Order: sequence, then structure tokens, then C-alpha cells
Amino acid sequence: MNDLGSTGLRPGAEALSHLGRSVEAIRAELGIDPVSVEAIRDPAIYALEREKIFRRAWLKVATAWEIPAIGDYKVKELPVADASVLIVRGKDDRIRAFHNVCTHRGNKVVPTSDFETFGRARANVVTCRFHGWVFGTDGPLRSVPLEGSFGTLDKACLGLREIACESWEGFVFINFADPPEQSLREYLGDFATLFGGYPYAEATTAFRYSTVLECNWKVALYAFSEGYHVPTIHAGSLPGFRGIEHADFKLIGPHASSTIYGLGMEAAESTARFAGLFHAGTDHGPRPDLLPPGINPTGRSDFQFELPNIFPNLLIHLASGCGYPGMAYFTHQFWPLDHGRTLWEGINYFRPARNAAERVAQLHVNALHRNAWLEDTATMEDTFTGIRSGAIDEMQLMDQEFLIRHAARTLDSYLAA
Amino acid sequence: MNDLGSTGLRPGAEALSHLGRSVEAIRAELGIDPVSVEAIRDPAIYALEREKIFRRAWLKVATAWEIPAIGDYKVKELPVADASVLIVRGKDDRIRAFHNVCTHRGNKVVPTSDFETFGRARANVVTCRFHGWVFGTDGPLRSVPLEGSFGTLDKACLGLREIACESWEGFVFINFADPPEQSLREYLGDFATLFGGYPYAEATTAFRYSTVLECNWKVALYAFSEGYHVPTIHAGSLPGFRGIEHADFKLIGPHASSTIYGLGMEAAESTARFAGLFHAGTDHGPRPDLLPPGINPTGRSDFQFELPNIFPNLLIHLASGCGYPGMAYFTHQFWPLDHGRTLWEGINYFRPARNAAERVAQLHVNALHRNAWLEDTATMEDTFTGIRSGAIDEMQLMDQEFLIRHAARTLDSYLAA
Amino acid sequence: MMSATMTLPEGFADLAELAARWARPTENARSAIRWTASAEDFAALHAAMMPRLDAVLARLEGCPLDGMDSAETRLFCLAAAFAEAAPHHELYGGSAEVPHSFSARRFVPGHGDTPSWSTALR
Amino acid sequence: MMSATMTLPEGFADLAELAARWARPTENARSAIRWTASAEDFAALHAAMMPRLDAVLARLEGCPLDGMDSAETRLFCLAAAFAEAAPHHELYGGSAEVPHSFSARRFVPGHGDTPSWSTALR
Repeated sequence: MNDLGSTGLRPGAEALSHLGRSVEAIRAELGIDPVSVEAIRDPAIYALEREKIFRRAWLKVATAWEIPAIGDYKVKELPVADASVLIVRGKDDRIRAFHNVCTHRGNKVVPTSDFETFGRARANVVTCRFHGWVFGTDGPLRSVPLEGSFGTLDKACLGLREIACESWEGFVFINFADPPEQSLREYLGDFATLFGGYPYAEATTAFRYSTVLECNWKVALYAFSEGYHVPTIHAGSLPGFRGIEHADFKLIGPHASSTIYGLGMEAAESTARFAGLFHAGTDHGPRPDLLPPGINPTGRSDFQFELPNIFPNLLIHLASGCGYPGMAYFTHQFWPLDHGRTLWEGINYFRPARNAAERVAQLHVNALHRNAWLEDTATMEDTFTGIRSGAIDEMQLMDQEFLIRHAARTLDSYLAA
Repeated sequence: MNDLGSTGLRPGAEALSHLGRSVEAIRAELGIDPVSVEAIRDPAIYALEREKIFRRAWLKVATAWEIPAIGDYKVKELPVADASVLIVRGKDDRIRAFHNVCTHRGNKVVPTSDFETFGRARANVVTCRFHGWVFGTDGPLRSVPLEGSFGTLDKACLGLREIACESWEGFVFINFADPPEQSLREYLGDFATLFGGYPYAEATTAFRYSTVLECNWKVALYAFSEGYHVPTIHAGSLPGFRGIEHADFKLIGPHASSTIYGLGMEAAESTARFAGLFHAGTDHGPRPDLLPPGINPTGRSDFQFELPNIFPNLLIHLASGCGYPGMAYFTHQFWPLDHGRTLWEGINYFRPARNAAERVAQLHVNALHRNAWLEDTATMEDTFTGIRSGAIDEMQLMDQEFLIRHAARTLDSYLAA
Repeated sequence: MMSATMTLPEGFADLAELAARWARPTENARSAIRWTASAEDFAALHAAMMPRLDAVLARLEGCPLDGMDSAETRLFCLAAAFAEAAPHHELYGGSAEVPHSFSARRFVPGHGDTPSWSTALR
Repeated sequence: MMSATMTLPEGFADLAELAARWARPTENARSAIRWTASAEDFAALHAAMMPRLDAVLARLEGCPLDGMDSAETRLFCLAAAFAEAAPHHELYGGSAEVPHSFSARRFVPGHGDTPSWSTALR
């Protein structure tokens, strides 16, 4: 099942067969020993992670469809990098990222109170409220009140400070390194091929949740990186989700992926009715044919979703309507706020409802999945307390937890670099 | 009065006469100078206390009668030690303590939302909800779902992490040191003799109160460690409690004790009626004869209760029905949550009511005492604010406040060790 | 149970109105009522209950905690409310708060939602 | 808008009382109501709505999201409340909380105050 080189592959799948790993190969490559919890427990390691991972890796901060029109912007607060980042679509339709910092004396150009703030720049400029300095959405400093009163002012050098920003499939990434060691495409490598070609941009209806968890960011990341917990943690919201198989292990440089197969949940009475609405048409029904060929390469009918770990802090669960009824995909991100606090963001993506009934059905599936997330997040603060207590020095990891093992090794290699 | 070597002692009292101190002896031994408030004010000292006191001293965390049946457990959250502790009565009737931490990846085995959680383990096992690992109430890891998917798993070494746990007179103590420097009996020393032999376990009807105080834990401890405040603070709930005498000072290594004598309160009309119910029989009436001989050694008829300070954070006010009508004893504990936050726990213990009228009388006395506690706790946050303000650098301490002076010295000696 | 009957044992019917106002099974429920009471409420409760206290306690002395019928339980709940409320009339000048005290709302009784006749308060 | 009309589309007048109790335009408003509901409330909503669900959805299938009149919007809001409340009856034993879960109050929906019929949820 884990051997992607088997017969009966979908066209194009063999091109990625070098990513696949059998359980034996995973064990040989990543080892079977318990993994130290020190990287979770030690605040000094968190200080290193800020420098060597979050200031060096490509980080997803937006999607193109969040800021669809010229002048649309998003501000994202990233305490892990001591940064407030302005992501804005310029007059040339290009998306750029800047430090949201006025070059005059350091005030925020766009004031914010939440971790994410959306808005639209009128006349393609943003104006700092402190003294009225005006910047173009493409960066340059356009005007300065009482400019003559500055003894000297090299306006050409005082544009917004740009941050490297590139997109893949509509997902917008930034990189704080100047310049980054690799382009985004190089950084994603085979992952970009494995997940490429799906019409992500068509699933623009998003239900977003976030919460601040009192735990290290990796506790949250790891809890969402395996299917071993599904029969226990989700006994409430996903009853009968027992035939689950976590398989098709793939290693992709710093990234990794795997597939959840299964018979799905025993749908409750209302869920069955709402699912029926989705399954009646091709817009929201299961579309395994849209999956890139390296995902579910043998075309199994019990495919649920693909579960990758995109280094360092992004998951894209690609379902194409096969898992939760009507859902195209969902994403998670884990943003450290400090060593023991994490902003978790979960987003459910659907294709636009064509009528009010479809929206109601989306609200039902969204609520079910939000509830499953409430079950997931219940363990995280307890786990961090447990690890801090010193009661255990290692995590025991089984095969289905290989994404954790792989992420821990990648983290180690970044910190050692 | 403070000289325990005087004539007319109760049988057995002279064996503990070496603990007694006259006022002059207390002044000579502990000094008379003001005491610095720095240990209360400085967060760095709190960090030291966590390491050198709370990870080294024996801490009372439960009573045997809270978990009377096989499989009964209590979970106690102890942020001062970054720990969640599972205290459980095993199939062999032995009470053990464990870190409430799953050895798989660190989740809490028993989920909790309060500082204390009670429950019963079915079939003498506890099961982690995250992935279904099962542990015996005596510690061993019993079963692991999908055990074959772990490349290696030494189940014999993955039992719950045990914490040293010993009992004295039904009070259950733990010690985070591995191994502890002393047994519990050695640690309690003469205190175990002084307070030993009272039928604590027969007073199983408990009324418990707790609150989170915005103050350093020692502010709360010290406020409950002296009788000097009674005529002022308790003018409302204990009117006429004026003949109070705080005497019989005793030093017992890191612990200390003293006695409150007095004529008791001027009982209000209803209180007199309820007290009459208790005083009619021997079950709830004053039983000075049950007091261990070192307490009230001369058999004074105005004995109210014995007030010890058991290092670092426990008080057992032993009254044997002589103080508040019908009350056998009451305890206080002070658990640091951080430098400036404290969980206070107060428990009133009565012998079981033999009928509904006795329970009503207990509710009355319990309410009076709870109200007195509301008067006590009113000062604590203000005191801490005052100390943090820097307006004073020292506390002025009189003779009846010697338990504070002694506790401060004991703390210093632990921190210096 | 509380909604099942509003009766009191024979001979205590005169306390029915007081019971409707004050009798509740748990400390939390009784505290909530007490916190909203006026000096007049406390005085009225005291004036009505104090002369009847001997009779009430004598009746309850015949009741084991775990064997009361619903009328006895209701009398117990009224007596419990009086036991807790009396100091407010006798000592606190009719104030629902203990004077010069910490906020009673911040005290968490571990037994707050347990029926006060329970034999398992430990 | 919600206060302007309390009517439902023709043929759905039998759901008026349920709509008064449950129909709200946003996820935050519906969650606030759901968190105070009892097992009986969830059972009653389920018993009333489930037999009518086909008719409700058929009616709403004819409505574009950005073109509903106020009666249709109210029917939509009731259906939305049912869509979110049904699991509490069907899966959670009538509990307003998801059993063994993180506090739902700590989850912040980015769209929490946006009308749920908005076409601009992104």
C-alpha cells in the first residue's frame, strides 16, 4: 500500500514514485528510536528556532484570493520574527510584502489590533497616521508633509522595507532572509509537483478559526501531524471513523506527506442529508480526478485526504471533496508567540455555494470539522504541561507518526546549520 | 504559660518538653530585628523557591479518606513544579503518586480543568484519550493500540513516572526529589510525635474552599500564621473573641507550633442553639482528652486550637471540638501559581453527622468559619501591593508572629543550601 | 427532587412561604439567594425561624441524612439556609456581605454543587 | 434587518417559534444561543426540523446567496442554526459542549460577525 511503485498507477504518478517510502524504508531512513522532547521543553532552543528557522525558511502568510483586487492588503503580525508584515496587491497586480513600518520613526503604517488585518489601499497608497508619510503599494515613499523642514531626506532610499515574497498555486510565502538562499520553487522542490495543479484558487469560500494555545508550537504541529489519534480523540465527532489507514508515506526534502484512507464516518441523519446535497453535483461532490497524480496514485475509492507537513509550520489537507462532504481542502498553521504560546490557525476551504441551501450544508460540515478541531486542541496544553514537568524525556513514535519524526530531524538539521 | 517544663503536665507531655520555648528563648533564638520583605518581593527568589523548596520538601497533596476505595484517584495540578500529579489507590490498597503524563508523547492521562479533580479508575486502569494507551493504577503500561507499528517500544520502561509518596496519619505527601533526602517520618521529625495519635481519619466530613489570590504565597501563609490579628480582623465574625492568648511556642526543626487559648466567642443566639446540639454528646463536643499530650500539656480548660506551621506550606489547626463548636480540625495550604499568584485551600473537618440536625449545625459553624476566612483573605492582596510598592523594606514582627519569623529563616536556609 | 414536592413535614406548614424563598439543596444555590437578600429579608427569616428552631432541629434529629423523604429534605434545606443566613442578621447588621471582607464570589466551595445532605462530603 | 421582519416564506409558518428562538445571522450569535441550550432544546429543534429539512433545503436551493428577501433570509438563518446544532443532538448526547473538548469560547472565528449568507467569506 505504501509502495508507490506498484502497478496500476494513475498517469503521471510514476514521475514521483521516488518520494514514496515503505514502512521498512521509513524505519531505516528515520530510525525507530524514541525522540527527545528537549526541543519542545527548552526555551533556549526556541530562541535558536527564531533565528535559524523562522528567519530563514519560506513562510506562508496569505493567499492570492484573500486580496483579490488591486490595492487589497493583509497585515500579518509575526511575533516569532518581531515583525508586522504588510502583504499588498500593487497597481501592477503583483503581490509584495513589506515591513509594516514607517521609515520615518518606526510607527506601524497600517495600525492593527489583531493577528490578521484586512483592508484596501485607496489610490494605491498607504499613509502613516503618525505624521502622514505616504507610501505606494509597490513600496516607494511618495510624499512627506513639510518635506522642506528636513535638513536632508533621501526619499528614494526611504521606501517601505521589502521582504522577499513569492507565490505558489496562489499561496503567498515570504522569507525574512535578504536574500533568501533558495527561491520558493527550489525550497518546495518535489512538493510543488506533488501538490501542484489542483484548482486551489477555485475554493475561495473560507471559514477561519484561530486560538492562542498555551503550548510550544511544535506540540500543536505534531498533534495535527498523525492519524493515530483519530479513533480515540474523535470518537465524539467522527463516530465509526475506524477503518482509518494512514499510508503512502513520502519524504520530500524538508517536507513530507502521507495519505489518510478510510471508509469515512458513520454519517448522522442530518449529515447524510446535507452530504446528499453536495454529492448530487460535480461542483462539491468527490472529485478524485482533480487530485494531482502523485496523490492517491492507485485511485483507491476510499481516499479521504492527503496530509503533508510543509516545513516549518504549514499543513494543507487536500481532500477534493472525498473526505468531509463538500470540502476541497483545509489548512493549519502554527505561529509561535513565544516559547510556550502558539497562535493556531485552521481554515476550511469550499468551492462557492451556488445557492443558499449549499451554504447551509457548508455551515454543517464546517461546524462538524470545527468540533473535531476542538477535540484536537484539547490535548495540546496538557501535553506541554506534561513535557515541562520532566516526567518524560522522550516521545515514543510509531509508524503513523513519521511526520513528527521527520519534522524533528529537519528542525535539528536547521538548528545545526 | 509558655514554659512546658512546669508542673502538672498531662502524661506523656514531658517527652516533648524540649520543643517548648519561652518568649525570651524565642527572642534569643530567632532574634528581634525586623525581617526583610525581599523574599516576598523578588521574583528571582520565587524561581529559587521552586527549585530548592518545592522540588525538595515533602508536600501534602491528599488525604487517605478522599480516595477511600480501590481505584479512587485525585489529580492535583501543581504549577509550582510544572506538574500534574495523579494520586491513586491501587488494587493492593496502596496509595501511589505519578506524573499525570502519558509516556507516549506527554499528554495528560487524566484530563483536568480544575486544580483538583477526583475520579475512579475502572478495572484499575487509566487510559489516555489521545491515542488510547492504558496504564495500571500501580503504574505499568498495560496496552498500546497498534503496538506493532512501533519499530521499537520497551513497554516495561514506559510505565507512569512515579513520584515519591508517603503517608502520615492519613495525610498523603509527595516529594519531587528522586530520591528524597529523607523519609517523610524523618522530615516531620518531632512534629509527627507532637501531632500524632489524633483520630484525624474519623473526621471525614470536609467542607473545602479555595481561591486564587493575587499575592505571593508567603503573604497568605504569614497572614494565617499568627493570632495577633484576631481581635481586629475578626471583630465581625468573632465578636468578643478578646481573651485570646497565643502561647506555648514550639520550634520543631523546619516546623513550628503554638497554641491559641481564649474564652471563645460571644455566641450569637442561633450559634448558641447549634452549639448546644454538639455539646450534648461526646461525638462532636469538646474532646480535649483526644489531644496528643504535647498539645495543651497542662490541660487548660480554655484551649481553643493548636496552630502549627508545617514547612513549607501546610497548617493543621487541631481543635478537637474545643474551638469552633463541633469542628475537629481545619487545614490551610498555599500553592504558588507564580511569583504573585497563590492558590489558597482551606478545609473544615467534622466527624460525620449522625442525623440531619447535626448536619445543619455543621453548616452553621462551617459558614461562620468561612466568613472568618473571608475576613482573613481581605488583607492579602493589599499587603502584596504594599510590599511591591517599595514603601517598606522590612516587616516588624512581635512575639505572637514568631511562626513568620521562623518560616522566613527556614526558607532562607533552604535557599542557601 | 426540589421540583417534585413543595410540602414540608406535618406541623411545619407555617414555614412554607419561607421555604419557597430560601430552601435550596446546595451551598452554591443558597449563596446565590443570600447575596441578593436585604436586611429586611434576613430579619424576617430570623424572626420566623428562631422561635421554631428547637422544633425544626428536634424533627431533623430523627432523620438520618441518607433516608429523608422529600418533605423532610425540604425542611432540612430551609434549616440549612437559616444556618448560613443567621450571622448576617445577628453579626453583620443585615448586610449580605461579610463586612470588610474578600469577595465571597471568589471563594470556590469544592462541595458547592453537592446536595448538603450528602454523606460523601470528603 | 433581523428585527425588521419575523416572517418566514409561505408554507413555513409552522417554524416561526423555532426561528424566534434560534435564527440569527452570524456564527457568533448562533454559538451564543447554542451554548445555553439544554438537551431538551436540541431534541425539540431536531424533532421539528428534521422532517422539514427536505422542504427547507428545496426552498433555499432556489435562492441565490446575494438575492434573498427578508423571509428567505430568516429561513436561511434557522436552517443555519439547525445545521450547527444538529450534532449536539445526534452525536453529543444533548450536551451544548463538544465532549472532551477545548473551550469553544476560545476559538475565534474570523468570519464570526459576518452574515453567514455573505459571498465574501475568504
